[in-house]
Amino acid sequence: MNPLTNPTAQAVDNVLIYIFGFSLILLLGITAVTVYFVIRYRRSKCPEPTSQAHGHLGLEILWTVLPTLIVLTMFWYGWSNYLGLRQVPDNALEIKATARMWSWQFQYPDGRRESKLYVPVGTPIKVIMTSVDVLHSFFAPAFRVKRDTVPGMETYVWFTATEPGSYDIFCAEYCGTGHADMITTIEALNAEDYQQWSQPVVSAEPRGLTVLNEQGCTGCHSLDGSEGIAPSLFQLAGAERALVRGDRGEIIAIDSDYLHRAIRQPEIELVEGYDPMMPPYDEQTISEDDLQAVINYLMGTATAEPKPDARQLLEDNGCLGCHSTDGSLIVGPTFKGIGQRGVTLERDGKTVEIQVDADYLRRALLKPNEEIVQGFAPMMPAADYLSTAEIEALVEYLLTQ
Amino acid sequence: MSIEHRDDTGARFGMWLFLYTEVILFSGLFILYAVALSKFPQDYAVASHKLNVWFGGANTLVLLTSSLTIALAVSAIQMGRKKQCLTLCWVTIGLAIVFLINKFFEWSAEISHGIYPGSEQLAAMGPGVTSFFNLYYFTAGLHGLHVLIGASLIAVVAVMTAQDKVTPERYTLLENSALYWHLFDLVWIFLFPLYYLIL
Amino acid sequence: MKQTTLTGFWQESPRSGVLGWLLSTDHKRIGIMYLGCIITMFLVAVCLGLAIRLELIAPGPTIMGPQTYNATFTVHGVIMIFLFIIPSIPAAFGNLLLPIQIGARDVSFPRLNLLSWYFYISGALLAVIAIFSGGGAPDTGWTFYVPFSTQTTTNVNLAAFAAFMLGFSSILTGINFVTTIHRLRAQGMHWGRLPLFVWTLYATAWIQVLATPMLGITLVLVMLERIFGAGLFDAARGGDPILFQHLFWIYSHPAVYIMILPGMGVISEIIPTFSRKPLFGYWAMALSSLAIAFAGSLVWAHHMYASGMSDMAILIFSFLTFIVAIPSAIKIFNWISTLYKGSIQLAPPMLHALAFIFNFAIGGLGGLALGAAAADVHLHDTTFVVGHFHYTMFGGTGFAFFAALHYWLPKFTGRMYNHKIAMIAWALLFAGFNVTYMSMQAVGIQGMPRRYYDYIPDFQPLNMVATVGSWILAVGLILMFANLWRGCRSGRPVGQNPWGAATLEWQVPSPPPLENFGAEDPVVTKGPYEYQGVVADEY
Amino acid sequence: MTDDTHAPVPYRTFILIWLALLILTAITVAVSRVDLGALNVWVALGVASIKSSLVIFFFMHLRQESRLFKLGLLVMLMILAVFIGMTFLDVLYRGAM
Repeated sequence: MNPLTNPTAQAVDNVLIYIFGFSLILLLGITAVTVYFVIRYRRSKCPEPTSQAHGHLGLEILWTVLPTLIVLTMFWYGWSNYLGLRQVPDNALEIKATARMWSWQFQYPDGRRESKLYVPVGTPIKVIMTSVDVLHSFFAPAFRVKRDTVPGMETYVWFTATEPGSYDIFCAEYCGTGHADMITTIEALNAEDYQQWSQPVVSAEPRGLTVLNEQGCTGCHSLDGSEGIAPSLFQLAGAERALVRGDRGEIIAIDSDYLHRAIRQPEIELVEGYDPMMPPYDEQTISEDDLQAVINYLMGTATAEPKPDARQLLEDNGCLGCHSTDGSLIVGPTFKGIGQRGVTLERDGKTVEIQVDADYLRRALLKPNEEIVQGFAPMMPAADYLSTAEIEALVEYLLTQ
Repeated sequence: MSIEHRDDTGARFGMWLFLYTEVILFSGLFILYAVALSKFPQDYAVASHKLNVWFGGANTLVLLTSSLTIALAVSAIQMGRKKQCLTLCWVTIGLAIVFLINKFFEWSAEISHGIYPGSEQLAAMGPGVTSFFNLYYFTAGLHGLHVLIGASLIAVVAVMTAQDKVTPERYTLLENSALYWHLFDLVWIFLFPLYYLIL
Repeated sequence: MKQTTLTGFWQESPRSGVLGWLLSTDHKRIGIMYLGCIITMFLVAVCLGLAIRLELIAPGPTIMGPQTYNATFTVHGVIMIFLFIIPSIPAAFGNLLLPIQIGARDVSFPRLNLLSWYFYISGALLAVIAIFSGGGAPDTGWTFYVPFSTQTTTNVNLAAFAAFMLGFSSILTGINFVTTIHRLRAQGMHWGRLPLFVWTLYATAWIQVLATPMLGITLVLVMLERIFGAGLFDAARGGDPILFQHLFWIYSHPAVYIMILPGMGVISEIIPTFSRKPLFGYWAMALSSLAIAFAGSLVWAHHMYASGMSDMAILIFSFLTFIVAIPSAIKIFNWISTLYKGSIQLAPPMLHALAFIFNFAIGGLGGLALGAAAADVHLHDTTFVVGHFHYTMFGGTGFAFFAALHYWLPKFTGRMYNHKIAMIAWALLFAGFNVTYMSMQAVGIQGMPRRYYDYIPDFQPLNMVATVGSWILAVGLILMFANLWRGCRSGRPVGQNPWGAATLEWQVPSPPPLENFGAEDPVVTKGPYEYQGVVADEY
Repeated sequence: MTDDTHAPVPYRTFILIWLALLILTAITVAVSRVDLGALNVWVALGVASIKSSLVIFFFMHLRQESRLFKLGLLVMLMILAVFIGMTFLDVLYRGAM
């Protein structure tokens, strides 16, 4: 174990020593008296009992009051030291932590993200935590701190590292298959090293790899082909994988589209033999640019020509003024779920029902008023001023909404 | 058993104990309700207005009346008026059916408006309203289920009364069924203002 | 043993053959059926427990994969809690003994009693089916915490439904016992003459009635959430995941008193008998049972100090947790005082009872560390908690169950087991138990979280010791059950009172006849622990 | 056993209780139309409690039962209050201290 000179560990240890000390004395006392009685009053020596006492009020009061006093001191000591664990020193450095199955992500005030918690020695650290899927728990035994991370809620712990070193962080709240592997470390650096670490690095590392590490992907997916709880990311380009989609299985060759879907909506298609446990990564978590970088890294392709950013196009061209992305109704139909739904159209005075596909979306962009979704007015301007690449980007984007 | 042991007070006491367990069962849902109400007071008022007070009020009347008729039925059998007792039992069951039919219309109206657990329209109304309707459906659903069980119980006892298995000397079975029935009147007494009448 | 050699209620029944058992409303037959099922379930769960320990002998995979491991500890927990320890003493020994001890011919609602056994057996079957069907054995842990339990693809619904059924069975038993104790006491059996075992069953029965429904509704909500996506605990839909933990522990903390109180009752019977001395502080013992039952209902959230709950709640719940320790301490002091100036015979039941006091003291004292807010922050969700829990539940209730088997089986079979072997088995159990769980507590203090399939190398030495301890424990269990089984089949016949005890069950033949007492109802004239003039039968 | 049955309650009593319940229901509905702020819920609960005690003591014959029954009800209500009240120790103070 690591040396424990830090304030939180000392607060907890004092209580532990106090309670365990009392407990040991009581246990030894109880055991010694019992053993003595059993030997002293054994039947071979005392064939009949020498007392028929039914009780003694004074004794009952004594051993009601005495334990009460003892446990109340324990309670008070435990509570007052607990308060110390909750009151964060004013100068604390605040770091956000996000827990997910089964990795940690720490975000620094300057936006930098890491999967390990780098901290300067001597500065109090406040870790503000939340979870994106199920309950986890941030447990750093060396600092004696632990707190659950709860979806939809923020919790915190604080600690100060007093000596440089590497300290374990465990997940202490059961969270599924990878629970025991949801381990990372607190890297306590002395002032000099921390200064150096916190400099913005000009990384030679490809952006995609950085993102994979930052997001904790490598906690489950190996990069070297070794098997883990999730498929390895080794040599993906063009590799064939057996997928299960709903009840159907099929074999596909991995391409960028597939990777895109597999990260944004991992629960839809599963690699055969694996459980649907990967959380979806939305745009707040990995921006479209970063995602592209990851895909490029995994596919081994360079970023020759940047693909048009469809989301940006939607904003720049005012599409979002009429079409919501969250399912609410503005003027036109919402984009939410547009790629998966069937629509009823009015075309040439007739009503037809179709499933939305790429073809339909192209038509709807370029000649919007020839087919109108039932219940809406024919008022959308045609987007025929966009380039083919841009149209294709939009179609591709919308299909995945 | 060779020796018939009869203990009517014991049987009633056992029934009361069972009723306690039912109250605690519902209290789980009421705890959820209370917590959510303290979290989203505004949303709860908004959501409550979407429920139809007339349906709820009518059902309150129906349940209170059915509670009266079953209580009268117990008095009737005690006084040896078997025929009256039977009539009152059947009226109670009739009222239970009215209650359920009423519930059916109320729910189908709401479901047709897209208000049901897991619906997208509900999800769009925000977490407070969603939680109100989720709780409403599960509490009222559980209550409805118990009404169904209670009515069946009374039907069985009524048949036994007709066959003279429940008599003025031996009517604990009817009394216990009545106790069960009153309990769901009690639950509704709380359910009605909490779900239909929040301002 | 041929069936014909067993007399009493084993033979007397309105129906013969298997139906005579399956349709019997005799409390003793129902008790025996419970006992058989419970011991079977116990052995199944012990095997799973041994598998868990074996997996943990070294870091990394040894005998199973992580998913299997998670399912194993879940099923171990569900079976041990819901199918073994909750019904162990109340349903099995309570049914066997409660009516006889208060001088009644049966419980208040014999048919309800049989029904509750059917609920138990259906729950057991569903639990077993849940392991082998659907999306695989449940992997949520026995606590079914949301949101994990609503998201996992394994067969949680069926397991939760099984637990729901078992809860119902427990409620019916509770209703039956409360009513029986109030209504069916024999003439002269006033409250001051109730054996302590009956007092603890009474306190337990109230918890069963008032707390179990909360588990029922909680599990129903988890099922609804999985089936309809109700979102009652989903933060995005206005729910609160921590609220689930409140509802769950509102039942499950009092439930540990359902598990331990009857064990304390058993110990309170055995210690006076083998000291030939009245139980010291009868009323303190009786009232402390009720106090534990009541105060035990006020402390559920001490399982949640790290959950993100408010600090105000931690303050109050921590305070109350320490208060609930006091009645347990009173009990221990009174048991020891009963030994003072007695005439102590170290028969097998007595050895188990003394082991109970030692183990339970460790478990209880460990509970103090967990009740203190600051200390719990470090110990929560580590193997220290698992060790603590097993000290109270296995070292406590488990040993009380073994004590009860050794104490009362001769009564209900009319035959005695081999004492020497029983003592060797006891020594193995006691040693193996302490080695296993003391190591687990120690490695927990070092910081090893619970439910870990894999661990860092620092934790290995103690884990290895714990695994070796579990093997000693297993040998002790095999020896003990084999000895008891042989004793029941072909042991020496015993008279009606082999231990020289003073409660009513020892004043009827072994095994007791149908309806327990002859034509005349018993009239009680003295307390349960007055041994003057009571002579033990030779065997 | 003589203590096992109780005298039948006359129809008149039950009908009066029923009328009282109807009036109380009308009062709840009426009060709910007046904005009393947070008090609304408490008034509704108060009236519901009165209604339920009428049902419990008269319709359910608790008035005629022995002390044991009343004590049992009291214990249950106390436990219920504990369950609900102590849960609020957490809910109300989250993020406060």
